Amino acid sequence: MSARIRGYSPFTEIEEVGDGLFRLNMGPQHPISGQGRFIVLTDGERVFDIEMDIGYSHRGIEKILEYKTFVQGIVPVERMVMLDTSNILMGYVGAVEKVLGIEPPPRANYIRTIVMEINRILSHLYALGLLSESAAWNPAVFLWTTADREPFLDLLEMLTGARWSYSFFVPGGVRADIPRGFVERLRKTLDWFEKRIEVYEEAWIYNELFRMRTEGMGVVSRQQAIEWGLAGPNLRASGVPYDTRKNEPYAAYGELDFKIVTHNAGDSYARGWARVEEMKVSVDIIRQALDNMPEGPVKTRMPPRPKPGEAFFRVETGRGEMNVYIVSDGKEKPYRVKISPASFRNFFAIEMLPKTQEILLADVPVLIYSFDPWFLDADR
Amino acid sequence: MLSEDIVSQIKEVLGEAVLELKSPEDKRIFLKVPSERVLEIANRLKDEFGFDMPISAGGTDYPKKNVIELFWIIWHSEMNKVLILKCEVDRENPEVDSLTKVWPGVQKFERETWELLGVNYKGHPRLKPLLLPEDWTEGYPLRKDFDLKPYRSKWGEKY
Amino acid sequence: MSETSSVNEGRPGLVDKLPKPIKKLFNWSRSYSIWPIHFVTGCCSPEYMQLFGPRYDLERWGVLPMGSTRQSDTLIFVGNVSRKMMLRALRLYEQMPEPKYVVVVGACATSKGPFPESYSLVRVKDYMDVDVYIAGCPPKPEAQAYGILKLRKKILEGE
Amino acid sequence: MLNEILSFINENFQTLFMISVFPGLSFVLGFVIFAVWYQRKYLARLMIRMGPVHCGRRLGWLQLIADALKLITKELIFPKAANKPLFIFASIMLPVIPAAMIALIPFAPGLVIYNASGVSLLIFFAISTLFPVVSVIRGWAANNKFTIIGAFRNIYLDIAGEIPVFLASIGVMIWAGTYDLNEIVIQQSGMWFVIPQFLGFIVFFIGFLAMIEKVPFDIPTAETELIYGPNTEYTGAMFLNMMEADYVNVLAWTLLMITLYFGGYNGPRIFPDPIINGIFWMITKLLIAITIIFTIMISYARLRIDQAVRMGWNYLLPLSILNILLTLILKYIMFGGV
Repeated sequence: MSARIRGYSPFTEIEEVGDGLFRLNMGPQHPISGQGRFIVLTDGERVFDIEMDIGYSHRGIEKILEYKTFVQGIVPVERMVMLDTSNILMGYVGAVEKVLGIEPPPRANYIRTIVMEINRILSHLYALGLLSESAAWNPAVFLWTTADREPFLDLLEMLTGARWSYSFFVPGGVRADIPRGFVERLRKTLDWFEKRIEVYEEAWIYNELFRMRTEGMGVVSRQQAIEWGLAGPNLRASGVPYDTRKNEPYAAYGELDFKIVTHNAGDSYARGWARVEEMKVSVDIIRQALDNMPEGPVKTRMPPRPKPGEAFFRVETGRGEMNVYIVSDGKEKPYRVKISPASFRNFFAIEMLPKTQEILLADVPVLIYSFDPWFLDADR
Repeated sequence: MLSEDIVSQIKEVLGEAVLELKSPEDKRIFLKVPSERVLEIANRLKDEFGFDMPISAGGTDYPKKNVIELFWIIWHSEMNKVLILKCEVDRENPEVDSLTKVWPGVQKFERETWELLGVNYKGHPRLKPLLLPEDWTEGYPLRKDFDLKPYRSKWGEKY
Repeated sequence: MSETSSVNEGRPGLVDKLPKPIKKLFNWSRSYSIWPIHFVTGCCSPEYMQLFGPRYDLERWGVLPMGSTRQSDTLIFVGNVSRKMMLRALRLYEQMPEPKYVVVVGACATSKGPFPESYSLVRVKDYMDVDVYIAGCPPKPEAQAYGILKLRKKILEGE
Repeated sequence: MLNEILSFINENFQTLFMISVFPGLSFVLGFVIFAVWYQRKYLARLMIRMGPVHCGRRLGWLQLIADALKLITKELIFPKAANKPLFIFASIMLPVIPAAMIALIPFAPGLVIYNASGVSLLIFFAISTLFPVVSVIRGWAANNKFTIIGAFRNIYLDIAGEIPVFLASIGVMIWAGTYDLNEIVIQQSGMWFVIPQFLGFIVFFIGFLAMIEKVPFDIPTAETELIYGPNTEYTGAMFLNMMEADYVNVLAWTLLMITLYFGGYNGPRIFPDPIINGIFWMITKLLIAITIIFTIMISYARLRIDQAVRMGWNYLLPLSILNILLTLILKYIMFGGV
């Protein structure tokens, strides 16, 4: 197997295309590429086409899940997005609960909501940091966001015992109740974090040069956003008021009161702005969930086998709506799991945008990171 | 508009093309159609009913029935309903019309299904390997006869 | 997989020929100036990011991520490595100037970790010699920092 | 033979000292080491980090020595497609050009390496135009797409930046009535030229940021899209040279800015010896200036190349011409003649 791999080297397939055009290979090793590769067709400054090459971290999670029982499946699924594990896991667990026909107790729903909103904050902080870093090699805001993730990681470690991948949600509830002192500490952290959001707005979102770089660049209209199937804050920044938390409430979102952040511009700036606003909404949701938290058990018993059938479950992750489609044949293992993550949908817009408007080479990193890509969940 | 209403409307308009139509819960509509008429029905679903936003596509392999069941999942942005459009194709020679012209957003999902399940989408603009290595020759991983056992790393192996 | 000879066979540097005090000086300078390449392969990357963040701040030991292979000396595999990625990693490794080191972070890159059945993942040890393995899924930043310091110690001792 | 050498050294001791120690080679190298260390520490503090700590007992002061030693002992790689002679030539020449510019800067009364008989400012600009040329050679010789794009961005930026900078300093020349840097410094003992030449200073400062290629004008080495710009293919000691050239360039232009607008070595007398006093004020002003540059580095986004070029041609160039006119009018009103 490996001998064949060694003989094959497609890495520098850079050939001249047309008159004065050439392809520039960004990735998989490039300061901005992450685990993906962008093949940019350019004449030196103007970009004519971006081709996304993903799959560099493909693990075959959909296939692996067919070999695991419903509970065992938790471990591979949550490794799709480390920053956002609980939101991703909620998609899988929610679908499994639907197949099994069980409902988590209300207290579990509230705990889930809190953990998911903390994860959303982590995810948006990452998006904001990388957007700032891509507009300039200026890691200040990036490192501030890295620093500000730490208090939340500590809280999650206190609640679940791990920093990122905690397998905290199980079909039928959550693994454990809230520990002593958690609520007070969370409230304190939220108070502090609200002040930090103001700092970000002043330092970065209202920064004149940042606006020069992002405003009017990479505009996705409302019509295009729907046709291309964008997800999450990117969709809402184009003026589509869709938020799975509101439209198809799961966990405790149906009982809480919050607004959907939308922006009509649809440019890169709007996408960055939407994420900052959503962090404010998340803080608000966590506060409400803490106030309204009911008492009671946090877990119900889970039947070992489901009825044959299928379930389709949508969930709003940090990067947008993820949906899980499970087909069950009545055994303890799923017959087929189809996971459509948000990044996979958002990538399509990155490919389409240079064909519809003028993008320069310097805009490419800003454009890519305004969509907040995460290659691992696109690759699965 | 209630879910039952649109379900009965779909049944009325599409007529005998509907092989199976159910709405087990609010906001979900499962619709199964013959594979030859997928493109035509998709166009009508978009133009006449307004299902406009693609959110997923894929397929399931049924070796016992010798079919692959394909699905496209479409969201209705005004009514907030999800349509799961299904069709069955022959497992030996799976071929179906690509719906990228109707809903551009399914492009990547169809490409992925082509790669992992071996379904040939006619009229797809870019059927190239996406997730698997470029030198992949070992078959279609999501088919049921693809076994993971040879790949499994052994326990107790020295690292 | 015996035919996979590692690409970094024998790395005698220019330093080996020098007298001992100068060799020591150079080893000291190398140990305080580990520049890993900006290359992430998998899902330990958020934890890797925290490692360079304000709380753990690996730059205290002079570890500075570099954009280009030409200026870096350490290849750090952060998380799962697929076959597709491994081709690129080998290429990057060849482009790197001597002396160079390899660090493997996380269970996936060490032994496929939580995905033992995966048809796509590979283990780094099948392809190249590794200087330091760091266990965990994902390893905590303390563990990763400890691993990097182990590498530092190894360089300092001239291995 | 030996005697002749010794007598030569004796006769020309001051010149040799200036070339090799201060303000020549040792000072420039020392400044590069200090500036990189200072940048890493200072930026780290702004990012709530520590920066280098453990290398060297305190403050990580040996960090740059360790980096330099490591880079020297690393393997040198010449890409197959590269033009090897030019590749090496560029890496050697690049730090030399800004270092030659420093030879014209007066550090104290009489302390200037090359006294260019009254046209030192013009010679400064003449030498500075070589920098983009060699910079293009380094990108072109490496024969990598990233380096070539970086090299061409370098040309765009330097042309857009250097002309406003030159025109802005013509304002200073008119105000002072001389081309000589030493003369300009002496005339500033009463009032720094930043006050009468404020518009010119603003133009000069923005163009200056473009010339030293720091944020918001670090467009040639834009790391998020071009990895390292023209430097991408350089390894080991050659990369060290590139880094050095970068900071020597900063040093040369910062010294020119201080000399033209901030009174050069003038300052309140602290040390009895005027030479030491001059050096003290020069270095103090230099430190303040690089701190400001580093603070700008961390607070702003990078401009796109089209935005930067537009800024140079559409705003800076008319402003600098306006500045020349204003200077002429002001000088006519105040002194009754040019």
